[in-house]
Amino acid sequence: MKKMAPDSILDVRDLTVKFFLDEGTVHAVNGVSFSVPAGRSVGIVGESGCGKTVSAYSITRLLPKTARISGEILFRERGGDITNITELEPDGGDMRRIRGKEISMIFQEPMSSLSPVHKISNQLSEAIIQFQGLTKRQARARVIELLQLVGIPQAERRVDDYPFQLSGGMRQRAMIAMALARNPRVLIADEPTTALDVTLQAQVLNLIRDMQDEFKLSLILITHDLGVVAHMVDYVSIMYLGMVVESGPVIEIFDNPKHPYTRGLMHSIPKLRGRRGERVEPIPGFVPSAYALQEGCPFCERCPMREERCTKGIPQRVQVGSEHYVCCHVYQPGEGEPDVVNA
Amino acid sequence: MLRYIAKRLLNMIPMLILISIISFIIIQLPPGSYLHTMMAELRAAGDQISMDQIEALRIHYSLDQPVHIQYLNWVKGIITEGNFGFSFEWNRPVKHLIWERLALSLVVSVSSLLVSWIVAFPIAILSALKKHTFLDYFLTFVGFLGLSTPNFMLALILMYISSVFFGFSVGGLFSPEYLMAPWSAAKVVDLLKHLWVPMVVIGTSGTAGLIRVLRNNLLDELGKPYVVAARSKGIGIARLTFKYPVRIALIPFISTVGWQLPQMISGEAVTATVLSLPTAAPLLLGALRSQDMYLAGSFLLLLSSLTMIGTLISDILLVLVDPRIRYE
Amino acid sequence: MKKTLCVMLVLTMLLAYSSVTLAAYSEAPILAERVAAGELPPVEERLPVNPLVIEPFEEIGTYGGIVRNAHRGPSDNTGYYRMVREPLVNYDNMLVEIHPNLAESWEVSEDGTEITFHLREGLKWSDGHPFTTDDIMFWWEVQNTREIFPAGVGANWIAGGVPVEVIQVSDLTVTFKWAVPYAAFVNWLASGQETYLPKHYLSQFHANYADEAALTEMAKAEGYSDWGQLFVNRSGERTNWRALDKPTMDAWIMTTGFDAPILISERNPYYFKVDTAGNQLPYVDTLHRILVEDIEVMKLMLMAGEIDYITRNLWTTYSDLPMYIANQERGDYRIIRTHGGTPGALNLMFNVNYDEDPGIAALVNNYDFKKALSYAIDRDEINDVRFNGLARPGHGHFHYENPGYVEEVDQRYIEYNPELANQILDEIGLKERDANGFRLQPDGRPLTLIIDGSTHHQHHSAGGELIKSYFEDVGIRTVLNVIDRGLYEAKREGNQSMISFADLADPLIPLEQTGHKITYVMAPLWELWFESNGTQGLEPPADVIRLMEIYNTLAPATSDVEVRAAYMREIAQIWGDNFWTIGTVGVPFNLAFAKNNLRNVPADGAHSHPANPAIYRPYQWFWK
Amino acid sequence: MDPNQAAIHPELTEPEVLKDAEAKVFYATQWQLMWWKFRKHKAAMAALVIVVMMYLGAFFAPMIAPYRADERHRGYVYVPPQKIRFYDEQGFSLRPFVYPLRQEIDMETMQRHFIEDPTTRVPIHFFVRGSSYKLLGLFPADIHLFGAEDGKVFLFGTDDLGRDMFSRILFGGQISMSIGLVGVFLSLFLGLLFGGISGYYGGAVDNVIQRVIEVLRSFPTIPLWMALSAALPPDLSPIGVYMGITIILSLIGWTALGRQVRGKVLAIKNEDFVIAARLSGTSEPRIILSHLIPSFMSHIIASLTLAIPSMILAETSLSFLGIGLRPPVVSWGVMLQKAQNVHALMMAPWLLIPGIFVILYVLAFNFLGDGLRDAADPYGN
Repeated sequence: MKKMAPDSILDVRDLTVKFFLDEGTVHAVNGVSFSVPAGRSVGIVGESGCGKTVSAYSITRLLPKTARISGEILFRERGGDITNITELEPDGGDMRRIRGKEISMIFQEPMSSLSPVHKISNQLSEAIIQFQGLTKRQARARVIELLQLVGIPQAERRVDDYPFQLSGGMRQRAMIAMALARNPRVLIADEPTTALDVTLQAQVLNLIRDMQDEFKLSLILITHDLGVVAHMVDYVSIMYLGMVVESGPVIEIFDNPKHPYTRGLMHSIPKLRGRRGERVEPIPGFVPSAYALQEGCPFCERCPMREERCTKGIPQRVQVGSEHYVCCHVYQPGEGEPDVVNA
Repeated sequence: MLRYIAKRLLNMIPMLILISIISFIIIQLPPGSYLHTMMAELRAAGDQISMDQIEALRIHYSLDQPVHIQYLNWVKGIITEGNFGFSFEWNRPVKHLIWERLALSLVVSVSSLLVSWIVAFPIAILSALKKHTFLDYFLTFVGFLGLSTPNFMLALILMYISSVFFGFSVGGLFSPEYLMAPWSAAKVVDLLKHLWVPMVVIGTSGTAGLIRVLRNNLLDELGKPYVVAARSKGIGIARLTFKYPVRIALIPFISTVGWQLPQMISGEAVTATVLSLPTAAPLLLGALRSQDMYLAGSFLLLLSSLTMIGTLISDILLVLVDPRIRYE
Repeated sequence: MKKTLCVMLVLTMLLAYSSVTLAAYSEAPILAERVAAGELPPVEERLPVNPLVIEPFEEIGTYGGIVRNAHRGPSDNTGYYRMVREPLVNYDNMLVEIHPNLAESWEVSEDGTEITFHLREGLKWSDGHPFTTDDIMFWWEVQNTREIFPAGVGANWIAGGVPVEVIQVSDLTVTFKWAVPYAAFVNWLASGQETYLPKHYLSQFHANYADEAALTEMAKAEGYSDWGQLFVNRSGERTNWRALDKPTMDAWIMTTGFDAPILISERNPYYFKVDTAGNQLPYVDTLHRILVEDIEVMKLMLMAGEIDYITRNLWTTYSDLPMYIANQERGDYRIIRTHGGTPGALNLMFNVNYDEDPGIAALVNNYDFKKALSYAIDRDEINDVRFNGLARPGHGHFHYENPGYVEEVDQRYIEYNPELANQILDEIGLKERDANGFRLQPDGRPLTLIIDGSTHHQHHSAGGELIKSYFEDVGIRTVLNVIDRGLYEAKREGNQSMISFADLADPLIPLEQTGHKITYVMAPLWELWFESNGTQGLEPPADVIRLMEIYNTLAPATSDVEVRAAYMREIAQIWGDNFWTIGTVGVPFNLAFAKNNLRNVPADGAHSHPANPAIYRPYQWFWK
Repeated sequence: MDPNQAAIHPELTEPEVLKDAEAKVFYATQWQLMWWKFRKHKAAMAALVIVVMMYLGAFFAPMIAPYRADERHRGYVYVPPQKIRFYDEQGFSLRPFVYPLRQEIDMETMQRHFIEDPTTRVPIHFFVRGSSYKLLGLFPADIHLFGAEDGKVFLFGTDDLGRDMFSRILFGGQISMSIGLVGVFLSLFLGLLFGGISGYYGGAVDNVIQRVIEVLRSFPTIPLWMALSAALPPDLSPIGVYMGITIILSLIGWTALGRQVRGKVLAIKNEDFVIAARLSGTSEPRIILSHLIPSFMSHIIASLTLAIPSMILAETSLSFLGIGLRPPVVSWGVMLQKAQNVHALMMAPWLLIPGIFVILYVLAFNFLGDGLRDAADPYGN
C-alpha cells in the first residue's frame, strides 16, 4: 500500500511521460509532482507544450498509445484504498471505473468534444444509464436536472437539441454537466475557457467554482492564464518544458514569485487580458525542443538571471516557503536571495 | 422532410428530360442504323434484300423522319402509354423486354453492393482501428487487389475455375435443370451457386473504394476530441467506437450509395457479358451494337433514372442520419 | 431426267409404305399414356395415310430423353429454324439428292416455269388440324400483306421481275408458276425454305379474316403499333419463323419462347415420319436450347458436358480445335467435321467501285497490283498460326469438292513470293518510296490501303494483322480497321470501304445461295444499278452482266447439276479474268459436336447454312 | 517596430521575416514535409519504385525488349514462358541460358508441343545487337538489354501469332500507361475549369454545371463509352482512336474532380483574404487561383494518382468489349483481348500476363495515391 499525504485525494509523484514517435522521442513530462488535497483546487499553469495537458491526460490515462508513463499517480478511493493509476491498463476495467465516476474531465473545445450527431440527452445520459442502471426516463430527468444545475435555461427543451444548436457557452455548460453526471470526486478542467468569448469565460469559471462547492469536488484547473487561477484555485503549479518549476499556495506564488519564469508570467497578465487564444506574453527566445533533454536548466536559454551553473545540471526542487517550492539554481541550498532583475 | 423530397422530385424532372435527350443522342451517334445490322445478318444467312425493301423498312420503322420527331414520338409514347417503342431486333415492344431484365440487374447490382458493404465494413473498421499494422496493410492490399483486377478477367477466371474444378454449370444464374423450375429451396441454393461469381466480381471492384472511404473517415473521426471525451466518461472502446466514430464515418459513406449504382451497373455490364447473365446489360450492349435504338435508349433512360432515384434515396438517408443537414 | 428420278423415288416410297402398313405403328411411351388417357387419338389416326419412312443413319432407335443445345437468344433464332424446319421437299445429308417430305411428289413442267407439289394425304398440324394447300395459299396471302411485309414479297419469290403465282389445284396439289424458267426452285425449297402457315390458327390475327378494329385494339394493348406487328409476333414470320402457340409440322412443339432461359420443345404427337420399323418419330422427347449469350460460355458448357449437340456458333472456331480435342473425354463428345466449311476465310474484297481517291481506285482495279499483293501473302503462315495447318490456301470461292471448282483459278498466284511482288509493284509505277520505306502513288502522293474487318468474325483481327504486315513488307502502307458488324456493313453499302475482309462459306450446292453472289465481287454501285433496274448506280461491265445473268436467269432455270456446274465454272473463269478478290486460306470443313452416346448423328454430312443441321435428321437421333 | 520586440514575438514574426520572396521556401517546406511523411509510408514507397520502374520500362521499351512488338517468329506460336536456367546436368553457368525449342504438332490432338533440347544451351547475352530502333524516337540504336544471339528467348512466351509477349508488354505499356496520364490531365483541366467556374460564379451557371455533372454521373459509364466510341469516325487511324478514347474517358472522368474544386472554391471565396482582395480591387479569380492551387495541390495530386488507374481499367474494359483500342495498336487491353477466351485460359494462360501488369500498375498507383494523400493531409498522424 502506497502512502499519501492524509488530506490528499490525488498525488502525482515524479510523473514522466515520453512519446515514442517515428521522428524521435518526445519528453513531454519530466518528473512532475503535485498533489491535490481533497475538496481543494489546484491550478497547473504554463505555455502551450509545457506538458500540462499531457499531465492531466495521464491522470485519466487518455494519452495516445505512443505515450509511455512512469512515476506514480496515487488516487484515494472512496473506501480509503489507494490506487496507483500509472499501473492500470489504460482502457482496462479499473481505469474505466475511475473515469467519469471518480475523476472526470472538461475539455477545451466544447463543440468538438461533443458528438455532432447525437442529442445532448443521449450523450449526457449514456454513462448514467450504463453505469447507474437508471431507466431512460429516470436518466432523462437526471439530465434535465443537471442541465438546470449548470444554468442552461429551458433545460427540458434543450435536452433534445444537438450540440450545434447550442451556443458556445451553453455547450461548455453541457460539457460540465456531462462531466458531473456521475458525481465524480475529482474534476479536471483542461483550458475550459480558451475557446470561449471573454464575456463567457468568467461565467463558466464561476460555474465551475460553484459546481466545485455543490459537488464537493477536488479541482484541477489547467490553463495558460495565470490570471484565471488567481481567484479560482488554492494551489498552483507552474510548468515549463515538462517540469514543475514552482509550486505553492496561490497567494504565496502571487505575492512572492521566485522562479524567473513565474515572474515573467506575472508580468504578462495585464497585457494579455481580453486577448483570446493568444499565448502568454512572450518571454524572450523560443521554447526549446522537447525532443532533446536539456543538459542544464531548461529555462536557462531564456532566463534573465542566467548564470554559469545554469547550463550544467538540472536544478533540484527546493523549499522556499511553508508549502512553496521552486526549481532554480539560484535558490539552491547555501545561496542567498538573489537580486531580482526585472526585464 | 416531405417538402425536401417533393422539391428533389420536382428537380428531377428537368434532369430526366436532359437524360432522355442525351440517351437519344447517344443512340443516334454511331453512323448507320439498325437496317445495316439487319442487312449484315441477312447476308450472313444467305438472304438478300433489295433497295426498295430497305426503303420500305426505313419508312415502316419511321427511320426516315427527322431525329427530333423520332425523339418526340418516343417520349410521347413513354409518357402517354408507357410505351418505350419497338425493338427492331427482337420484334417486340421494348416494354416486354426490359422490366424482367432490369429487375435481375438490380438484384445482381444491389446484392453486389451489399456484398461489398458487408466485406468493406468490418475490413475498414479493423484496418482503421489497427492502423499501420500488418493486418491493416494486408486488408488494404486485398481490397486494392480486388479493385485492380479487371472485372472481365476475374469473371473469366472464376467462371473457368468453377466450371473446370468444381463442376458448377457455368454462365447464367441457374443450372439448366432449374432454369424453368418453380422456386424452391434447391433453386435458391442453385442461384447462390451461380450468383457468387458475379457478386464477387462486381463486389470486389467496389469494395476497395468503400474500404478507403470508410477507413479514412473513421481515422479522421477517431482522432476527434469527442472520442476522448466519451472515453473520459468511462465508456468502453468498442462501445464508443460503434456509437460515435463509426456512426459519423458512415455519413459520407451513405452518400456514396447513389453514385455507386451506375458503377455497379457498369461493372455488371462487363461481368454479365462474360458470364452470360440474363440481365439488362448484355441486352443493352447488344442493342447498342445492333443500333436497336429504342431498346438501347430505353435502357439508358431507365438505368440513369434508377441512378437518380438511388441518389435521391441516399440523400434522404443522409438527411435522416445527419442532423446537421436536417437542421440547415 | 429429274422428273423420272422423282417418280422413281415416289415408287420406292410407295413400296416402303405398303411394307410398313402391314405392321402396326408404334409410338413413344409418353404418347401411349396420353392415348390411354383419352387425350390423343391412336397413332394410326395421327399419322398421315402414308407416313414418310426414314431409314436411320445407324440403327433403329429407342424413345425418350432430352437433347440439349445452346443458342444466343432471339437474334440467333435461325439456328432453331434450321434444326427443325420441314419444307415441302428435303435434301439428303450430303446435299446431293432431293427427297419428298411434306410433299409426296412433285413435277417440273417442260419449260421449267411451273412446279407442282402433291401433298401427303392426311397430314396434320401439331394440334391435330388437317394440313392442306389452304395453308400454302394462306402463307402466300401473308407474304403479300403489306401490313406484315411492308417491303412486299421477298426477292426470293420474284423471278424475271414478276412474283411467283401460287395456284391451288386441289386440297393436296399446289402449283408455283413463274414468269421465267425456275426449275431450281425445288432445290431452293429443299435447302430449307418453308411455304406454309397454319391458316386455322393465324387467320384470327389477320385483318382479312378478323375484325381489323378489334385486332388493332388487341395490338395496342400488347404494345404493338398495328395489327401487322401483332401478326408478326404470333406467326414468327420475318423474325423467328417459329412462335409460341403456333401449330407446327415440326417434330417438336415449342413450349417456351426464344427469350426464355431454355427454349423447350416437346415431341409433336402428329409428326408424319416413322422409322423403317414403323416407330413414329422423333425418338427424342424433348429439345432444349439453353440461352447463352456468350460463345465462350458455350464452349465451357460443351466441354463440361452440358451440351449434347451443337454446331451453330462453334462451327468455325477452328483455332479452338486443340482445346476441344483436349477436353473430349471430360465433355464426353465426339467432334464431327462436316463437308463445306469456310473455303475462303479472310478473303480480301477489293471495292471495284471505290471512288474517294482516284489513284487508289485505279489500283484496286489493277489486276497486276492485286496479283502482287497475292504474292506478298504468306498463306502457309496464316494456315499455321490461325488454323493449326488445317486450312487450304486458295482464293476460296468454291469448296474443292464443289463440282464447279476450277483448280487453276483457285490456286492462281498463291505462292509466297515477296520478291516477285516487289518486282511487280515496281513495274506498275509504285517504285518511289517515302522516308519510312512505304511506296508512293505514281503521282507522289502517299499510298495507304484501308482494310475493314468485322468484329463478328474472329479471324479478321488476328489474321488482319498478318495481312497488314505482309503488305507493309512489300512497302504498301496498310491500315487495319476492324469494326462492328453494322458499321462494317454501313461502310460497304455507302461505298466508303476500300478493301474489306469477308469469310466465304460454300453451300456446296452449285449456285444455290444467290445471296452469296456478293462474295465474288464487291461493287456497291453495280449492285445499286442492278437493284434499281439501271436507274441508279453504275453500269457494270459485260463480265458482270453475264455473271448476273447466270445467277438470276440461267442457273435458276435448271435443276440439272451438270448444267449448273458448268455455269459455275464459267463464273470461276470470269472471276479469274478479273481477279476482283484475293483469297488467303480456307478450311474445308465445319465443326459439329455430339455426345458420344447420342446416336444416328451422321458421321459425314454436308454443311450448308440453310440446310444444316436439319439434313442430319435430328428426329431420328436417339440416346443409346 | 522595436527590434527587441520583434525578437520576442516568435509567432508573429514568422510571416514578417518570410514576407518577401520567401514564399517559395514556405511551399518548399510544405513539399518537404509531404515527402518526409510520404517516405514513412513503406507501401507507398514500394509502389513509387514499382511505378517508376514500369514507366522506365515503357520508356526504354525498344532497348529492353529483345524484339519488336510486331515481330513474328515462325514456328514459335503459343510458346509457353521459357525457363531461364543457370544450372543443368552439364553444370552451373554464370551466364543464364535457355534450351532451344523445337515445335511438334500432334496431328491427333492438334496440340503444339515445344520440345526443349537439353544438349545445347542458348546463352543469354546482355547488350546484344538486334533489330534497330530509335531510342526516344531520336537516336538510332540496335543494342538490346538482353537477347539470345543463337536462338530465341521468350520470357513470357509468345502469342497466337508467335510474337514475344515480354516485348509486347513493354511496348503495350507505352500506350496503356500514357492513356491514363493524358486522360487524367485532360480531366484535371476540365475539372478545374468547370469546377472553378461553377464555384466562382455560382447561381445559374453553377446550377447548370451541377446538373450536367449529375446527369453525367447518372449514366452507367460502360454504355456511355460504348456509344461514344462507336461514334468515333470509323476511319480514324489507330492514333486517332487512341486520342478519341482518351478524350472520351476524360469527358466522363472530370466530374468528381469538378465537384471537389467547386467546393474548395466556394470555401475560399468567403475567406477574409479574398474579400479583402476584392475590396482592394485585385483580380478575384487570380487570388482564388493563387490560393486554390497551393492549398489544393496536394489533394489534386492524390486524387489524380487515384484516377490514373481507373483510366487504365477503363481502357482494358473498352478494349475487352471490342470498342477500345484495336490491333495493330499494342496496349495491355488489346493484348488481354486475346486472353478473354476459354482457349487462352486452358491452352495458353500466359496470355493473361498483361493482366498481371495491369493489376500491378493499378495496385501501385493506389498505394501511391494513398501515401500521397496521407502525406498531404495536415491532420494525419
